[in-house]
Amino acid sequence: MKDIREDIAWAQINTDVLKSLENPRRLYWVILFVAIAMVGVAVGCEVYQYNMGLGVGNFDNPHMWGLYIASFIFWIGMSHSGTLLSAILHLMHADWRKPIYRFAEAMTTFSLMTAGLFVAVHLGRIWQIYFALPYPNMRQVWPNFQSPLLWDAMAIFTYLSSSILFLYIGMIPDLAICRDNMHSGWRRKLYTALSLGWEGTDRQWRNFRMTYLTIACFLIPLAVSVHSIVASDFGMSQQPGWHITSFPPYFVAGALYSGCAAIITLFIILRYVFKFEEYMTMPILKKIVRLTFAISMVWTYLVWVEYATAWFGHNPHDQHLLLEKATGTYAPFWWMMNFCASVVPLILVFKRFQTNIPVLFAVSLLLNLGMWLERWMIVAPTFADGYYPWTWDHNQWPSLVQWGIVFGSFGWFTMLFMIFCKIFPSVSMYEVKEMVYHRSLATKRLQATGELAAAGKGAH
Amino acid sequence: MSISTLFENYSEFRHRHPDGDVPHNPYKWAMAIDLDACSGCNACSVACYAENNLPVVGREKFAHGQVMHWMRIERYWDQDGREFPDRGARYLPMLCQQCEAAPCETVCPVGATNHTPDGLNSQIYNRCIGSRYCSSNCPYKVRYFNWWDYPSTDNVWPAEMNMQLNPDVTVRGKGVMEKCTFCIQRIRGAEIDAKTQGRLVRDGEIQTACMQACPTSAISFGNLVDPESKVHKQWRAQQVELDKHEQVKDEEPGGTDLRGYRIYEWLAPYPSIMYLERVRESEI
Amino acid sequence: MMNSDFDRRDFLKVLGWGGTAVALTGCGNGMVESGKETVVSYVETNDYMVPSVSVYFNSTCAQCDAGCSITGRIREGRVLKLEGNPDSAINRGKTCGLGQAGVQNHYNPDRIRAPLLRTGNSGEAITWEKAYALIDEKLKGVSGNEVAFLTGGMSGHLKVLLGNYMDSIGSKNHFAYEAIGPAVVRAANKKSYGVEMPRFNISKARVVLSFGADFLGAWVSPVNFSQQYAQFRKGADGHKRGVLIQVESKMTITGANADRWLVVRPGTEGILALGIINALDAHGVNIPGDIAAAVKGYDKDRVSRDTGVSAEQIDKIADILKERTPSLVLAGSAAEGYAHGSQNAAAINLLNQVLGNVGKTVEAAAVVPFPQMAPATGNTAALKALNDGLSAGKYKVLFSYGSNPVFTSPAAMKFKDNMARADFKVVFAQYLDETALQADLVLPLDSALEDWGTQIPEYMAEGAQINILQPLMEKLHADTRGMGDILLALVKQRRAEEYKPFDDYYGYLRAAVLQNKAALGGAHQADNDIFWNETLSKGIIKLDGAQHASLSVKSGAAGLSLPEPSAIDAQYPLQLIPSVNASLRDGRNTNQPWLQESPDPLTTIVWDSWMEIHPKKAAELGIVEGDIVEVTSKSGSLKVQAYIFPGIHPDAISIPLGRGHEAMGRYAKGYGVNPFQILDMVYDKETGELAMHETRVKISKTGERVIVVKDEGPVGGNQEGQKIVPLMPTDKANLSKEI
Amino acid sequence: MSKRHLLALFTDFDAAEKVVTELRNLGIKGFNAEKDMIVKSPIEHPEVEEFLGDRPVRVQWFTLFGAVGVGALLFLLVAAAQGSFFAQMKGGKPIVPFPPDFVLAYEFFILGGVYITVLGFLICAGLPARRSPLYSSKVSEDQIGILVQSEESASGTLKSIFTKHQALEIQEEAGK
Repeated sequence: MKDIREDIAWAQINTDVLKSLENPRRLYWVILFVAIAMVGVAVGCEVYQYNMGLGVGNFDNPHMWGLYIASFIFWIGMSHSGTLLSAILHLMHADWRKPIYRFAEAMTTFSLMTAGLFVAVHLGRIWQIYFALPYPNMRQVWPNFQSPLLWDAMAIFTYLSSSILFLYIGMIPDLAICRDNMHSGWRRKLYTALSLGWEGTDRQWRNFRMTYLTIACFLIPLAVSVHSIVASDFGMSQQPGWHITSFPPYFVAGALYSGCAAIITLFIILRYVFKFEEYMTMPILKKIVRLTFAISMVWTYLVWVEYATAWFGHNPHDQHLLLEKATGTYAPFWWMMNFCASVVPLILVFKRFQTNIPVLFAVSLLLNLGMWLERWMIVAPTFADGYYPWTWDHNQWPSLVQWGIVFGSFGWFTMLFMIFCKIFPSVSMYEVKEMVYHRSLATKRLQATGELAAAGKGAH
Repeated sequence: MSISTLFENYSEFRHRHPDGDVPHNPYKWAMAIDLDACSGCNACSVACYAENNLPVVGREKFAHGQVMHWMRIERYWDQDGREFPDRGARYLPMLCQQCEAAPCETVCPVGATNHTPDGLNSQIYNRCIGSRYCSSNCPYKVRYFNWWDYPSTDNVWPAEMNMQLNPDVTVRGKGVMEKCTFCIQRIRGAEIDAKTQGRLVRDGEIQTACMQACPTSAISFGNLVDPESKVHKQWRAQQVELDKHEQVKDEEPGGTDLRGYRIYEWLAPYPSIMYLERVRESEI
Repeated sequence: MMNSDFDRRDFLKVLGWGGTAVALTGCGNGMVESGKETVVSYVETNDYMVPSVSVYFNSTCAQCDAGCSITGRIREGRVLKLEGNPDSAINRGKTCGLGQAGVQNHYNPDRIRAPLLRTGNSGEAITWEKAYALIDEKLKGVSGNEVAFLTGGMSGHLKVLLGNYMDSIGSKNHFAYEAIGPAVVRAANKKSYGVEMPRFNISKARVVLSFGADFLGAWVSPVNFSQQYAQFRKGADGHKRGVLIQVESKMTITGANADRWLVVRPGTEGILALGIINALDAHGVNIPGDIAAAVKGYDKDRVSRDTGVSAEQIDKIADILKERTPSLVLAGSAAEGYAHGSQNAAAINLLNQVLGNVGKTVEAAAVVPFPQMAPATGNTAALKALNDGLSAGKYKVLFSYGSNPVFTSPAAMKFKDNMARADFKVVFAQYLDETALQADLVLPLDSALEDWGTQIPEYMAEGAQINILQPLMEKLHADTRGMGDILLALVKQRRAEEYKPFDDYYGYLRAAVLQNKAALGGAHQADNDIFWNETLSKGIIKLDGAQHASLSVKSGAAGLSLPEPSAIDAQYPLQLIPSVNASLRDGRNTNQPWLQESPDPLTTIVWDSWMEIHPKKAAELGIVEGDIVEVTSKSGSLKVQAYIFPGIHPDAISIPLGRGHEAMGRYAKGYGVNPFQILDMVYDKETGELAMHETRVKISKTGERVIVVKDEGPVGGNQEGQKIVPLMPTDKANLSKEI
Repeated sequence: MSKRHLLALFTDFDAAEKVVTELRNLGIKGFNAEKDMIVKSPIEHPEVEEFLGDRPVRVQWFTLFGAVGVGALLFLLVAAAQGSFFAQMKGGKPIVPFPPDFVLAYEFFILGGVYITVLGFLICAGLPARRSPLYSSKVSEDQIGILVQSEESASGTLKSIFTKHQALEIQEEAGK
């Protein structure tokens, strides 16, 4: 099982990565066009819904929220691992992060953008969405800062913009590389502009290091707060099944979980589409897989804490709701959710599967399915079996319009991601260089102590 | 904005609703509904349709649970496993409880639903963006959302029918939340009259549409602050206190012999509607 | 309220133009008589017509025959809402849902806009002149007794005018028809009390024992009874809270409010009544000898065997009736709907006599001292007579007003076909309903909110009163006419000179009222105009001095013979109970969407018909909610969704009346089924009334299943152990401190 | 007196280190090693600072100000908005409810921190900057560049030192 070669030429790294920006393979186009088609579906549904009203989604009283909110939480969650992992691992100097953090952060940014769309799509009067912004106006009407939804908006805005900055700052040296290697066309102009005249001087590097470190430090509490706030959309309400103390950590764990699963999926896709076997190596994959497994167990624990709270807490409404989930209309999905998210990951304990690409691909998809269902199972059953028995409703089923938009959102995400990978280096070149450099130094020290047979020629 | 107004407002509205030391003044609108008198005839509900421009959604949308009745009559059976319901049914007119600490108010992102100084839970249609968080958080599920654009839907208000629409009440378009307002158009009308005549609203001056129609006069509505009002007397006679979520009388050993109660009092939304329990003759 | 003396007609014109202006801007339909449009701008309206300020006028609700007085709220010339008129002794400012929907009858988009003449299968719009001329011409050829006039219940000056018209054409064939009127009970009351419709003092009673009288729902005068009921529950003048016992085979809304709801085998109400008398005798209540003798056979065991009511229950009832007086016993539509309905009613009334309620809780009602205006109550016997006549070809010309026999008569009666035998059929209608579709000439009527008239309710609450109908706004459609105006025009064809002074029905009415000013309590008022305007502004003429009819109690159980409960018919094992829904009644109001969407109080079903069946029976037949079942009687069959309903006798099923229209309008057509169609033609032995409950049916699953459209949730009427509607037994409750 | 600019490229950090230390120790006249010497490298490398002598980083002060200042400012703004604009009375809650405002302040704190830090970075690192004429794309690939600025007189010695240490390439340009 081979890892990145320590003696790989730095120039080689540049050329390899820059190749991923050149003319795409057919596979790339296929993926891109499928994605765009999916987006088309969603846009169609949304236009229809916009004109007719949300009734076309087959909402009703009490089923006020549906797949939109469920998917919103899903995408927010998806966004987490990216930045969080990148930041945490950066602080811990885990060098295996370096080849993969770039696309992980891109994933964060784009899934956040997708999540934002769901908030808009969900609204009854999307054209009035700006009412939720704190803009000064003659009537002196301001949004209600007590509403968790508003905290959401604030947190997501902060998270999105910070993630983009983090991604961008970390990319500047690479953009300089691109600038130096592209000698014509709009790309050159783009890179020249974006690289801000970076020359890798000592002064730039010094401040760069400090800045990058600081933002990383900020991002960790931020990421945690974002999903706790999403959790408080539910936790702050009085409804059975939502009003649960363990929700914030539970949501954060779920977020990391689905994020890691998504990283595995994308890791595998990129590895093939852009031929990154050299950099996205098995040892790295193995590390992510183990991390994912660990988090899956944390999540499993927390979900059982939730059930336990509902069951042993003396609130008959919560108990009833739990029973309904397990036996009622939603039972199939609820059980599938528990299976996908708690049982499936057990496969990952077997060493031979930790590097078995096909298995991992399937598993990662199942995990994400499970996590999407989990979000749905948080939202829908509470509406079906709230406090008031007269308005219980077990017959409501999301219409094709809702499903269409959810379906399309995956296309939207893929589209953005694929376009990103063609314009920006999805593997961080300068950090891979650092990685191999430091590793080779380490080896050299060993050689110096003469314990190791002479091999490798120093820095390069 | 100035710092002084900031502090004035802060101290003025610092109290939590409901609050003993800072009561509503001069008005706190409330209801008492006698379930022993209520016969479940639906007159109140239809009257509400007439007064408040409620759309008739038709069979299909009703089947989808998109009905808009602000006032719904619920029919419950005794659950003692008898072959026949030989004690009859139990009827409950359910409408917005105009909670003092309304769960719906705090969660609205744009502040489209607020607490008015006279103790109502107001809904501002043209501020609402339709996030539906309020309804999600309502324990009684008495908020109704405009899933469709009813004014432009066939056979909701076709020509001529639209001439019946009450000019004092907005016709709601798609995408906004709505609910019982305690017939706020009537309340405001009376309050303004009273103000111009330099007096307070008299008890019985305001009748909500449901109360006015009710053939058994099961519904009474009035100002809870006014010690002379019927509602105030009823609440006091039943020892139900607005700002408690556990009534003293309920602690009495062997339970109370008073009928007054509020639904989901223990959730502490402090509803403004007191119901009087249904009574059944024990000798027959 | 306005008493000032300006000319109402002008006022209404102005009002009307205002309304027109709104209408034109509002919905853009030209409702103004062509050539007369003068749209008055709001800046120059009359003083008493201020934009955005409401004015109120009193009139009378015509949604049913109870005669509640209403106050209409009018703004910008449009009537917006109807409230009860507090001055009326009948409804005291209250209304029912049905009454609230009156505005939807008025603004209904499916109203007929112009006279329609049938040419082949299509109708062509013609002018009124042409229509009148046509009627005149058609009547020329035929003799008076070849003309038949079918109406619903009628009263007031309209009835007088109709009488005169019938005289003028020398016809005696006026048939007053009500599909679901309490005709048998009327007859029975006449026998037992000497009056058809006495006053029932529910509020004074301490126990009400009702045999299928749905007095909170659709029986006689529900709004009045509901108010009395509230009093009765509160325990008027120092009494304890009143006790309501309801005896019936299918739970009505009244049954749903009873302290004790007793399910009896269909048709055995009378037996139970006699059983109770017997039990009272046993409990030492003093019973006249002949009655005691007559009920001797009805001992507890037999009665409880026949009726299914347990013996101890009968004892309990006897007890409570004995100790809590006065009580009130009511015989309602459920008891009367059988071949032996008269006996049932008689037996039940007998209970009132035995308990000495007559004169206390059953009182004589005040009567209006104008017999020719007194209500002509309808019945089904009249329809039968008409139908026989038609099938025998006796009638060449048929007028129909205020009823819809093609919809409300049993299909077995073949009324539709027999109607076709008449050469010329004129139908006065607001909608193209099933009957109107069979007509040769359809004459569009004003709505009750546009028309003039007087009405005398059959059930008089306290003092006698004459109700005034007056327009609450200008006509909505230029080419509709009030029934009064039409009759006047018709009668003028015959007796022109006699009716010359009255250029319209309004004039006739005004003259007629002023003629009897003194008798109508206007003696003090010299000025006719003032008196007239006062009368209109009140909307009610109260006749304080009016006589009360005297009750003549014919006690004794003579000729009281109740049949044994009929044995189970193997082929048609179930009894069909066509239930009367408080808001839809016999189907004349079905095209009002508020009523379609207001859930049935017991099943919460909307916009559709259903078959109620007891859980036990359903389990037996493997029927679950939403199953489409075929209900077959000897006379026909229909398919309807099943609803599992505990409040019904296991050997009976129930389908509500009023739905299942094939015409009438967008809100009525195609919703539900019409159980009238499958009723067997069984008649009450004494009165010859159609016995509505005598139809026996069999049911079979079709295999289809639908989701029942209803308001209740998946757990139905279950509170899931929460304190939502708790129940407090009287021995726990302390009602004394209540306000 | 005009200045001269020299850029020399070296294979790796070790080579660069030798050159830098030498230049600093020699103390050539007309050349200030502390001010006139810039090292350009393809990767971020702490050792560079060590042999280059410590040069201060001030980004963290921006961070401090941003986090605390912006956080506090926005918190006050929200509180003021609730208290002194259109009063939204929420049943059961005071008009300026602190728990929610603290949640928001938490986000503002981070928001301000990140934004101002980035601003600080641009200022401290002097970005965006015009590219200096002496630049080789090799630097962004795998070579270490040393850019010096000196008097005419000193340039000779500097060049000789570079060549002595096997500079792969030496670019020079006459300053204005």
